[in-house]
Amino acid sequence: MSEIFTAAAVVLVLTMAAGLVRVVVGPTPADRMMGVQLIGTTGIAVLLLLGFAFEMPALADVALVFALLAAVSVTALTRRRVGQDRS
Amino acid sequence: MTIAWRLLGFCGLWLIFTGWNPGSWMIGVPSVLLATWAYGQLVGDSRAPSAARTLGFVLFFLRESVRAGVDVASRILRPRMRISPGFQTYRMRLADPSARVLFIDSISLLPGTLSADLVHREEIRVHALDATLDLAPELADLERRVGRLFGEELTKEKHGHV
Amino acid sequence: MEILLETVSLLLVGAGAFFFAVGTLGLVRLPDLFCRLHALTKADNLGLGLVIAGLLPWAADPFLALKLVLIWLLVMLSGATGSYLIAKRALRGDGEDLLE
Amino acid sequence: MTAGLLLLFDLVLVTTLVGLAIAALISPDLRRAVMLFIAFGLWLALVWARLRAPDVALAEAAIGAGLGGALMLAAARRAARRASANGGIDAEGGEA
Repeated sequence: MSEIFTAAAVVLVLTMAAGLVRVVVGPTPADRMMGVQLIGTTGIAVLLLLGFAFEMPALADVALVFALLAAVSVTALTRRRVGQDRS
Repeated sequence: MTIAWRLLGFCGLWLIFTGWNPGSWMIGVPSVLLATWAYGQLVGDSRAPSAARTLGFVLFFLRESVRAGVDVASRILRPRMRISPGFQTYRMRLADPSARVLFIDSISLLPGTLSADLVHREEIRVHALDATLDLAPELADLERRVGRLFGEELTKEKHGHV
Repeated sequence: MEILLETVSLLLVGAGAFFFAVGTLGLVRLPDLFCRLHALTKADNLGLGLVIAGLLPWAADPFLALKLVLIWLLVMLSGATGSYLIAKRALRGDGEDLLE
Repeated sequence: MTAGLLLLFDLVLVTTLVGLAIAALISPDLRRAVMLFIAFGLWLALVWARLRAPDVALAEAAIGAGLGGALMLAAARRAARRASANGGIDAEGGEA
């Protein structure tokens, strides 16, 4: 079974690498952030698959941190503009 | 009564995080108390849905998310993508704050729709991949289900298409 | 029995990987920000859900299985809320550093 | 079978990691560099997980990508604001 999980992880890492195109070309920071979110979500799946392939349940905790992190970085990015700068 | 349920819920959450490990409760008890207090500060009183209704909604939700994924995949995979994006406005009638949050979040996971903005506390601007369809009936159905989950009966007529 | 379980698991994980690939393709291919958000939220949530459903039977203890389900719920919550926030700021044009 | 798959996995992981690092370093736009840095942190966490070190991966994801990313985002925003206040010519992040 662990071969299947590893193979799926390889496929997912390839799609993550393809999604990096959106982080590099943009055009807006929001698009880049969406690319980062995609990496986060796919990374969770990769971590879980690796955790089952290597029989290391501790990797599920890393996946949990990834899930929380996506929320933090999106909230940090979507702050509303405050009055002081460029109207 | 609600406090007890929240305490129980956060204890369960801690159990999921750490597994069956008695030593972990040294940090667990303060964390659970803090989380219960913070939850009470952030969320006002809101009726808790019953177990049977929650199960029904979860089943509906799973079916809809599979439909949504297949829908979006079939649109993307065509060589010429079948999309005509645009915005529509929907007037929300739910009153319960938790129900409103659940409704707005579920719209984004429904086939072809994405909640984009909330204006004047009741008008939701919904972005659709295919804006030529009228979204109001489907949204009204979802709203009725969310309302029923929180014990709020919405009548079937005059769903608020603006 | 074992074979059946393995087949079901294989199918679920494979379908999950397919939806992740579609989500990535959509993110690269779709024309504007809002459409890309559609691909991001829906395809990825379904992909992760399918992968987790495929992994569930192999979880060593029930706590791990519950943790996997919790991860899925968290991702759905943060995905839906994050896409709402991004769409709202982009629509109103008042995000501090979203569009420029 | 598994060894070959893992080799492929490692190759993809390492190539992209180095590519991400270079892209983050040479990026002229500060906020783009920060985004690439966050992606780099996530990717590095994956590498640690692959090397069977979940505790290091945990620290990298939480501190390197999460906290560090959010703080650097705020710093880049402040730098861009100061550059536009100074006329937007001197600082490299100032696309005004």
